[in-house]
Amino acid sequence: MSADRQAPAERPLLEMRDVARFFDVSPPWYQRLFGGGSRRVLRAVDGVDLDLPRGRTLSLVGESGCGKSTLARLAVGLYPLSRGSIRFDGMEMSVRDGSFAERRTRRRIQMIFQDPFASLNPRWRVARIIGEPIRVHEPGTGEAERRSRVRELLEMVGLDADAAARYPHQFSGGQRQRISIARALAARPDLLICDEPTSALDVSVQAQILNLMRELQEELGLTYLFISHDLSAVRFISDYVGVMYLGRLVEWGEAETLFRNPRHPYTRKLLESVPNLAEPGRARTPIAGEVPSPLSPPPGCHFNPRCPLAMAKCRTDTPGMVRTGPGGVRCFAVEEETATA
Amino acid sequence: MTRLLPFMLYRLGQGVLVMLVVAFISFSLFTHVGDPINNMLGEEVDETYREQLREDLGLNDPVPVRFIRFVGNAVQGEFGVSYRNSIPVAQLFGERLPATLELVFAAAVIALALGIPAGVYAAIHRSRPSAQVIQILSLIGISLPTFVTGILLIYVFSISLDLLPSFGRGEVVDLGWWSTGFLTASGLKALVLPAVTLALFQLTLIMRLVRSEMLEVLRTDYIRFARARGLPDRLIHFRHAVRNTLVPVITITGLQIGSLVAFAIITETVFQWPGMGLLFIQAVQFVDIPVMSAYLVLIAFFFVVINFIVDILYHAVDPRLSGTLSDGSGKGMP
Amino acid sequence: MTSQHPAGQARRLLRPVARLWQSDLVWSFRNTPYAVVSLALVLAIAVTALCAHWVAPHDPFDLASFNILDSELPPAWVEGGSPEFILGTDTQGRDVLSLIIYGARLSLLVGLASVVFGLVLGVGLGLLSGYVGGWVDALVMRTADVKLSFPAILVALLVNGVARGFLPPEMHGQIAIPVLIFSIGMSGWVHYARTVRGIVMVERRKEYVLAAQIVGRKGWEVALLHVLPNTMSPVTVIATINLATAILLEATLSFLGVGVPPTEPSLGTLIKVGSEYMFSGIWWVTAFPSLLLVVLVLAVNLLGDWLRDALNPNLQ
Amino acid sequence: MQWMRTTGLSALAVAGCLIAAPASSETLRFAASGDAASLDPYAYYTTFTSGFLQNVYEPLVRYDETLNFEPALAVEWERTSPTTWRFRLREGVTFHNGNPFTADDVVASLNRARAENSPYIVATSAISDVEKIDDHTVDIHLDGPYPVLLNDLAGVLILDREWMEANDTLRPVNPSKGEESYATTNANGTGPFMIESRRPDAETVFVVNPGWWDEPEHNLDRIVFTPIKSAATRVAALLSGEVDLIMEAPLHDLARIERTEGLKVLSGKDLRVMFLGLNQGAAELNASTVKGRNPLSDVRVRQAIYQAIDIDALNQKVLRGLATPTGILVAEEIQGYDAELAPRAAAHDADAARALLAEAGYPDGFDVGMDCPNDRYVNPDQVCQAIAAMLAKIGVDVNYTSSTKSIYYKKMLSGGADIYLFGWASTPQLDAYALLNSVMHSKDGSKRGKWNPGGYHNARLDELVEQIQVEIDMDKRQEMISEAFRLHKNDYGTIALYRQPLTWAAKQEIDALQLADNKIRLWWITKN
Amino acid sequence: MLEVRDIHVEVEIRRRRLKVIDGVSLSLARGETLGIVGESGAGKSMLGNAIAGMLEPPLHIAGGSVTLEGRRIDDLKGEELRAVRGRRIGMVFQDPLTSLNPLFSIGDQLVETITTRLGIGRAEARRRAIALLEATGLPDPAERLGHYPHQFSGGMRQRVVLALALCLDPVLVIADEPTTALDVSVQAQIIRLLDRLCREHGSAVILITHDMGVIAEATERVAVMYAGRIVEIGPTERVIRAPRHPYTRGLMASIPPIDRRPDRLAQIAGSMPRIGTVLPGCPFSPRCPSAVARCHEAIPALAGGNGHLAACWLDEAAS
Repeated sequence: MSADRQAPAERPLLEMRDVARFFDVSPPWYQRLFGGGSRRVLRAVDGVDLDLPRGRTLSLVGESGCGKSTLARLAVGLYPLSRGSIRFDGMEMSVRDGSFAERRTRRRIQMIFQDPFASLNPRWRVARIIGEPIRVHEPGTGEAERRSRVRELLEMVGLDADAAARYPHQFSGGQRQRISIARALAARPDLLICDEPTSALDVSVQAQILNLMRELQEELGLTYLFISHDLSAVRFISDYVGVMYLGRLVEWGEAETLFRNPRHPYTRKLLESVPNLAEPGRARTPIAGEVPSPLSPPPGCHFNPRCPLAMAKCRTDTPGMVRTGPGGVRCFAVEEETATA
Repeated sequence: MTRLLPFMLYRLGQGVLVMLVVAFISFSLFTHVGDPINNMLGEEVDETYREQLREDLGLNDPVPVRFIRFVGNAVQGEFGVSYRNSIPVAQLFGERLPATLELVFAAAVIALALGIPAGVYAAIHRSRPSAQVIQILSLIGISLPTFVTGILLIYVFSISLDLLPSFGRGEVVDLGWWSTGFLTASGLKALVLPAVTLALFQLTLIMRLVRSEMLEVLRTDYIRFARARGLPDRLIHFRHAVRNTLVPVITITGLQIGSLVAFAIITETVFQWPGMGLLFIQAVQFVDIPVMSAYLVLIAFFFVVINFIVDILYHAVDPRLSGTLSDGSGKGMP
Repeated sequence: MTSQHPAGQARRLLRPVARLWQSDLVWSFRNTPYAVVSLALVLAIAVTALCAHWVAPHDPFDLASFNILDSELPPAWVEGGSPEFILGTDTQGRDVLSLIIYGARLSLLVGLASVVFGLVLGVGLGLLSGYVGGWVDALVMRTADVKLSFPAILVALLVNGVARGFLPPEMHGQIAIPVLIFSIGMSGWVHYARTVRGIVMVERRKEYVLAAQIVGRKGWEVALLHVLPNTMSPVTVIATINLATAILLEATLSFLGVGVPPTEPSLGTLIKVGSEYMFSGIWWVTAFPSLLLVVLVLAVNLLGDWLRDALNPNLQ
Repeated sequence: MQWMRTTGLSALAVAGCLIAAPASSETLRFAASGDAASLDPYAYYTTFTSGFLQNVYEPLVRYDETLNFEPALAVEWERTSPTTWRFRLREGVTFHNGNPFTADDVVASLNRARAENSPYIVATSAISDVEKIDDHTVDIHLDGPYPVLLNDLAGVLILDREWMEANDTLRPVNPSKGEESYATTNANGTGPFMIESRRPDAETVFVVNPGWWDEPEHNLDRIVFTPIKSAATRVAALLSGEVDLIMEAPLHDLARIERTEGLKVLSGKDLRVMFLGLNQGAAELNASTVKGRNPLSDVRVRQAIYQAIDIDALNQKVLRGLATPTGILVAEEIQGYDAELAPRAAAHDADAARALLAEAGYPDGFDVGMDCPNDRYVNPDQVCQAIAAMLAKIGVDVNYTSSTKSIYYKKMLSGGADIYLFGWASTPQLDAYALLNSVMHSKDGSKRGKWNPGGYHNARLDELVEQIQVEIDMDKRQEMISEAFRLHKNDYGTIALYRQPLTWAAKQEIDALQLADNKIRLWWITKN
Repeated sequence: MLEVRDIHVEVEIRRRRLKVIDGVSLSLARGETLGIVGESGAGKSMLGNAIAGMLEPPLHIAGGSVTLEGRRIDDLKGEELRAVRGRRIGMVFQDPLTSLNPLFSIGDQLVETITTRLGIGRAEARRRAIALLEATGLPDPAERLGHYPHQFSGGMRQRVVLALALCLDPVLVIADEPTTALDVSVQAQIIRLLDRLCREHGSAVILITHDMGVIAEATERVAVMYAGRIVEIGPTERVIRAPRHPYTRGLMASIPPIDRRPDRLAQIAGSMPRIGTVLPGCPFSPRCPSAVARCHEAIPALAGGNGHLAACWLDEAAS
């Protein structure tokens, strides 16, 4: 499903090509000048290719430091790209010209955050929070109309209309996450970037939010980019899954395939490390070692020091993405396997 | 050291910049303060001579010329000659600096030696009435302007009780160019009242700062964890908590020492303490421009030096700031 | 909106008041006796001072009204005192009670105005510095450093000197108070700027700020609408404590001769002038203004203390 | 001219120095508000510095206990021509370093005082040349007739030529050029005391000069001087017994000091006469809403102001009855004083004052600015505020500004003040001429009227002043001075107020002679 | 070994006494691992702190008792309480970074604990510390003793914390969300380590977590808490496979399965009542899908056999 062969109608809503984002984390200049330190670059996201079909959910999973949140923020335009391009509905998003068209397009991408306590301005009433996107994007809207929109949105996410008059601190975590969703929906988006929207919630509340998200997707035809480290939640919400490790996408594909038949050794290990409730008392097999610092990732394939299948090549060369069906995997071992097969 | 040294060099460069700016500000400001001529000469001197002197003093030159002359000289330690005393400013400062530094040092010692324990006490026993009394008493101490406190202390300790001298430095001993009052009984006695007066304000500030920082620290997980390990309170409070409290306290205290130098202006006036502050206020009244400019540059220099020391202390106290870089993956994404 | 029952309407209007009354802050206030007493004292002093014109038995600015022959009368209850001058008279024959009422007014005015000035400047710069970052931040913070190398007294002396130098001598009388406000305000802004900057650095990474950016707010809108209101609690605390410091600083400056003119005395000027009489037995000239100043500064400080504790979520 | 006063005989003086000083081992500790600016007698022209230094250095002619001239380093003098004076110098006098005092020292000293940078050029401007006749005789040549040479010379202290040469300080220094002078921090005079140690602004220790030519009347052997700027602290130092004597004791503390056992107040009349200057020459006042005319230009208004002031109340309350109200701007001790002019020009009478104002066209009064220094003179702020209150009672609304002296002078001298408090001591010459010339003569840009920023002008008075300058017949001169004063008084050119009080306080055991010029003469102090 | 009887924890806010823990009883045998699971606000951390005597004012024990090895420890004060902490009960907190004093090297913190509590010399204490760190799997323990907390990764820090908690050989370790702050891959390592170390030291463990997966993997018994009460307690496998309380059932059902993708997750309506909400009946009744009238009127007690107890009127055992 390469982009150029796609007919316009079936074109993915979001296309990422070789997306990279580097952060300069060098010591201060005087440190480099007098102490002989050198520039250091944190390659938070390094060459990610992804397509996100309209109306579907793509999840990104990985451990801390893998770059999934950075990728989410790149998609929503909070950071400029260091390399590559992101196209949204055919429009190049790396161009920031402040034009009307650009702003209109940006409106169509909204975001839900992880921390339900930090994502709502504590000094604002809910009505004002949810009304803000309307105020910004539809400045012509009258007071009464806005109020009724807010009420509609609140109902849509399962809250009472009288919630509008209250402040965020009067709500529980789950309710706040609903308010967050309502605010995102107020901009009438096509794409929702969800950055760990349930990881701060209790399971019972997580279930409510996940259900709500799926309902809304069906109802409004939303497209989700879902970021999480929780594989169970990902399994439930996703159509497609991408696995990231130290800034690189190591494997991606249809969720069903990936969960049933993980190809990359890291994906396999990750799946194994999830405790299985069906077999209580069974110890998981942990991955050896810890995630290395993203500041100094191992050369070659970043996973090689922890990989049971690592070969000499893995320590020097970086494997490319091998396409397998609607997806791909970056692993020399898998490459060889496919080649011999 | 690999990280400390460049940082120090950087701070040094910053310090030089700060001092240049201060030198410029102070100098250009003082060109507007007033006319020193009337103070140098009595009323009876006639105008031609005044004009002559004004010309001689270079007061008629354009400001930039005077500033460049000023900086050029200052770099060589030359601040000119005081209009008021006809003594080179450097020499004047040499005589006055020890007095002020000893006063400020004594005040800082008092403030720290009493402020830190009082703050720690007030934090540990937050709900005890005694701690609250300390809190309120400390506030009363700073609710009166310094000069009133000073005069009150003189009234009580010099006049009524006749215990301590009301003015001056007492006998001083010359150690090379440094004259110290620390080595004689009368010098030490003379130090008490001014040092206490000067320390009072800072004492309260430090006490309150230590208290609130300590309260924060006492709530941290590592203190809870230390408790959970059954470490004695003494160890938890005075080893773990106090040390963590000191990190922010160092900065503020450093800055406070700067204001000690400034508040010494008042204390020195009240107690006729022959230091920089008294010199400065007399210079202001006399429009003794060389002394005023040099004073401000010196204050800036103090500030730079204190900041420098604070930075070093910081590194000494907090291992996170020096030594090897973290090799863990604890660092989150920006 | 359908027609509403008047009582219901009243209840609706009162609801925010009731909510405020029930809020944690007010509850904490109601249950902290020293805070209540402090606020009562501050309000009493402020109201009395504000109504000085009606409350004070004499007008100390009406030169024609006082007589030099009435000077140095002790308080009414002391032998030689006159019931006309309850707290006695000063060396000019002015009524000490009226003086301290008017003095408190001026002190509060100078204190408040300089706090507001320092606050606006400091919060503005802190917001700018924290939100924009980069060289703007560096510039503001280095300026703050330079400012810190000149402690409050020096700044005030400098500003005062410069203002007097630049402005024609005729204006000196009128500029004294604005200059005082400016110089005390100047000495306080760094505290606000640093605090606000610190908070802004934290807040601007918070998700609600990101959300506002994604929603499409411009940078300055985000800073003003979202970030600024969330810096206000600590700023309020600093302002309270700063008010006490400002009142004291004003007194100190009048000791150095750059305070308010003695014809329109503030508490500080009164104490300064009075302190010269400390040994001479005319104690009431300095004792009463000092007492009022102590009460005022103490009350404001205690109020600040309470506020800081009440607004600190960790202490609850 | 005959030999003038030849009281202090040199023989006696020489004998005096041979007799051992009265047996004593007393230390005197005294304090004043400021320190001597320098030990160099020619560096600053201020009262305190010259008073301080005359305990170390001596002039040719000095004042006796009644402020009359008496021989010091000169034993006798005569005018040998209208423009030449001859001075016979005292023999057997040595400087503190042992050098003998000779005519060379006088020549070098007077030349130093007349040098380009010297503030003392004012006191020596009449001198055209100083000539050594022999080792103990000098001639002083003048530019023209000059009546007050002795008055000038009484202020010029004599230094040792060899010492000056050895220390490269033959001329006074210019501080702005970074010049330092040995003489600033070192002293070598012929006076009764020698400087043992000195830390400027902190402490100066004097010890007795055992070789002083005059007979000591003190019993001190050591004097410790400490400047204490804060008046309260100065009083505290006396009350706590840390000092024996303080100068400039604050008036309001005198009662307390007198009540204190073992202490006493020494009060007297200062030479300085305080007065109010009035901005009468300008077209408009600076700080008034009256525009288009200047109320103070009207003599009736000035008189009204004069009569509005209740000088006795002012004296009693603000100055504790220690001041001496006067109607003339010079003290009795000053050459040119006229007792006839001393009474007040008009009595305090608020009604009359109001009537005068109405007559002048200000029935409801007017507003006006007033400026006073707050760190010079005795209780200036209180005096001015009290006056402002008195003026308010006749409808003159005063905008009062008090400022530190440097700012005050700047504003006042530039004509920015409408009414200003000012004082004139007529020191060091103790002659009325300087006052007439600087304060009363109209401002002519250079030499005259320098301290007349109010713009008082009277053509006749100007003329008189110019004649007084050169008149050497003392009787005629006095007549002219009296006339000038009378004119000024009738014009209400300034509002004369009072002679400032002079207040010292000391321990009971201190006996000190206090002269009206407010200079401390340590050689007349005994401690029992 | 550990016996908690009807313990109540209250907090006084605005002079109102709010119940945080409302009559919890449980017991623990030597070497046993008990999980306490519940959602935030259920009171599970408070329970852990109450047992260890680590409640901070204004929280306090308002009733009931805690007995450890036959001695009551809930009413201990000062020195006696201190003697229990660390020595009898070790604790592990959630965030390994904030649990360690940043200004002291880990060696300092370990040696200090060992010397002050066990009264042995520094050299010996150092040897012990090294041995302990080695046992936690920290590489180069001797060298790393001089390192500061910020020089360690999250997983390594939690190993240090475990060493500190176990350095005094406590009979009971209370681990409060020890893995929540860690990556998934490290979580498993730490759980295994905790398990192994406690077995080696013979310590019983109370593992407090919100993560059913961790409970399933690491505990023998589990107590499910809801609104300050234990609603179900029993052998882990039984509780997970056959939950008896509707809350436990709802909780289990709301966890998305890893091996399939249902169309919808079972969800419990509403949210946990806020602290201080006083209900006459079962605290879960407002959210309970199968609540009957009785549920709203009276609070059910824990009941049931085979060590599997539930507090529900609808449970056969209870009724």
